[in-house]
Amino acid sequence: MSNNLFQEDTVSVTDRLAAEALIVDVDGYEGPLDVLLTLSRRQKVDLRKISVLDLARQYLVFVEKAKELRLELAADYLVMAAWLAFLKSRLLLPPDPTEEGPSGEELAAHLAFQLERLQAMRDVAARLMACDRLGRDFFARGQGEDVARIKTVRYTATLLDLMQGYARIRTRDDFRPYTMDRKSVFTMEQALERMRGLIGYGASWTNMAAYLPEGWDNDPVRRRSATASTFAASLELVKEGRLEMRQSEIFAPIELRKVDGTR
Amino acid sequence: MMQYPEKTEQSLFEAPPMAEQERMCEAVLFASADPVSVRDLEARLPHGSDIAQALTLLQKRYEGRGVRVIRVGDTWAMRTAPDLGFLMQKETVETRKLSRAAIETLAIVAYHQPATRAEIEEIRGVSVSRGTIDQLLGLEWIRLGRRKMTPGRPVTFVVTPVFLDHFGLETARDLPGLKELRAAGLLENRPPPGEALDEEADDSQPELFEED
Amino acid sequence: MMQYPEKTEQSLFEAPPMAEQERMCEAVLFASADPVSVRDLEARLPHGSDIAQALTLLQKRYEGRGVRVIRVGDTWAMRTAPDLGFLMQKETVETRKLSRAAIETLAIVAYHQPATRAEIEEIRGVSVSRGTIDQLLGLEWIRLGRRKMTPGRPVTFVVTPVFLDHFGLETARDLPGLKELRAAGLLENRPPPGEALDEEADDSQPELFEED
Repeated sequence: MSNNLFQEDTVSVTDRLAAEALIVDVDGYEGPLDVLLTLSRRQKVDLRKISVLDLARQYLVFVEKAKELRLELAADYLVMAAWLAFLKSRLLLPPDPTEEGPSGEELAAHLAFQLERLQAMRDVAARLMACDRLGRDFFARGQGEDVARIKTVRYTATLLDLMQGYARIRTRDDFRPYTMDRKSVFTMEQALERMRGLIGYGASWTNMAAYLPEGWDNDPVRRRSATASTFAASLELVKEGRLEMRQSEIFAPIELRKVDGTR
Repeated sequence: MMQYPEKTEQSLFEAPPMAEQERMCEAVLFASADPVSVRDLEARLPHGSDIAQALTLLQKRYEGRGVRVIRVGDTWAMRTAPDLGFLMQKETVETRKLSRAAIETLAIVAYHQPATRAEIEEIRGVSVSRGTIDQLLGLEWIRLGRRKMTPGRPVTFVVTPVFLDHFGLETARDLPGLKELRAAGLLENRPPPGEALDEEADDSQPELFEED
Repeated sequence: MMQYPEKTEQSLFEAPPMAEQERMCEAVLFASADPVSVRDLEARLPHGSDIAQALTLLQKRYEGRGVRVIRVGDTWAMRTAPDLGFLMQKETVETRKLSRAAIETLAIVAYHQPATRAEIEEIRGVSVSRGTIDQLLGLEWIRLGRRKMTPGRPVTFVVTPVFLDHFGLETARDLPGLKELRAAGLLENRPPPGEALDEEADDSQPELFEED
């Protein structure tokens, strides 16, 4: 069965114009359910008696046309289209007894229920907004009583204030410019100062790891920082001619020794 | 006018006559632009006053007048009669127009309360945008209710006394069309067939939608 | 209540009945922020109304009530009866918004209770003034909790039932978490790196501060 043919043959000119208007207007719709509700109204029957199959077809045509016009449809419109295509096949094909899950009729009934419920909520929303309203149809006392005798200040805050206040504090860090965590950084200046003080005692070859400051060799982050700065400081001292470095092979420990005669 | 025995025992001075209690309630309600709670009236009026009876008499006295005495939840207020709104054009405050999304969200909270965000989205078929809930909370028409006793304990929204006052409703049960919606089964939380088993499990709590 | 559906149309031909004119004056006087002049009433009420007579009747009707209709120069107003002024003393309470510092401090106590002063300062990133804590204590929104079992045994703050009552909460646990604030649209939805850690810590609050 060909969808397009079916549509071309049965849809009247006015309906087709309406369908096009629907597409041009796609921004005005509040999601796929809203489009479905609009489409279903054109069936001009009680929402409980709509043909979900027709509705699925019309919606798929709607999505197709939007594609033709290269309109960007939000993902949820496409998700609905995929679901309706699935529903359509379920409704058209004879039920497969081996298949799990709800039947096409159950799914269609639920969709009809959703549409009816959305329509109902719209109706009561309109009735609600048409109620007599304070400040429009009926009015509170216009003038505050002027009998100021006891003046006490009462502080108030709303739950919204409270939540927004909390959100403000807790998200402040999210937007803070990036700063180094100083606690875990051993700077080269620090390392150099430390090495200058220690190197005088390093007469024999000693593993560089022994020069790492106390408390910096347990935590990997701190150890890495201290190792890097101690290594850089050592290179600096080699350049100054106060220190010798050696490494027997790749990845072997780096060893340090003071240069004879520098003392 | 009956008085509770423990109250008569307590009060050194007799409560004033009912007519006097009535005009005291009248003065307090009149002076306050916001609704006044029964508790507040009790605190202000002389000990032993029968607030409930005074309010009933007062309400009756104002029947058919240009000003009415109305109940809003647990509070009471004086308001002009709605049929005279046309006289008050000058007093009308231009309220910011609510978006369609905000109006529908408000209606869903009012008719389905307590309603979670997921329920609002399920009914409208779209996600609720940032500003919408914010706006309704800001108007103090909705507030947070109890958490749902379902996995994740999602927060819920309910309507407030300010909402009731604004729409001239005594209680949320007086919402227009509520009975019809209930009778038509449109306030039930019907999970989509099949889906309730897997992902949407936490959105389906039909037992919480009991009638009150 | 009686309805007067045709009143505007009637006015083209003849003024509404005096009882109706009277309740119209009543509604206008009630709702107006300032005393209303006779000329203003004439402009608002249907053509041909006898304002002077309506006001006289209205004034008579309110004689001895809790509210009076009084003449102020050539304007008219409604006022509470002078002998009931004592009931209105509470009307003079001035409401002020809580300062930002106080709201943030209160929020931290609510979300992290029991919270020490050092913890509050750590989270806010600034020191908390004595006045802020005193104010919250004075409002009875926070009170002293148990001392922390940490060095120095610092005092802690917790929120009170008065707080829960004011904010319409059952328990402090009903406050929405960061994730929910974001879901409800109350937060900018900009997930920063490492945010997941933050949010988890949010639910297990006491542990958050155990660093020494």
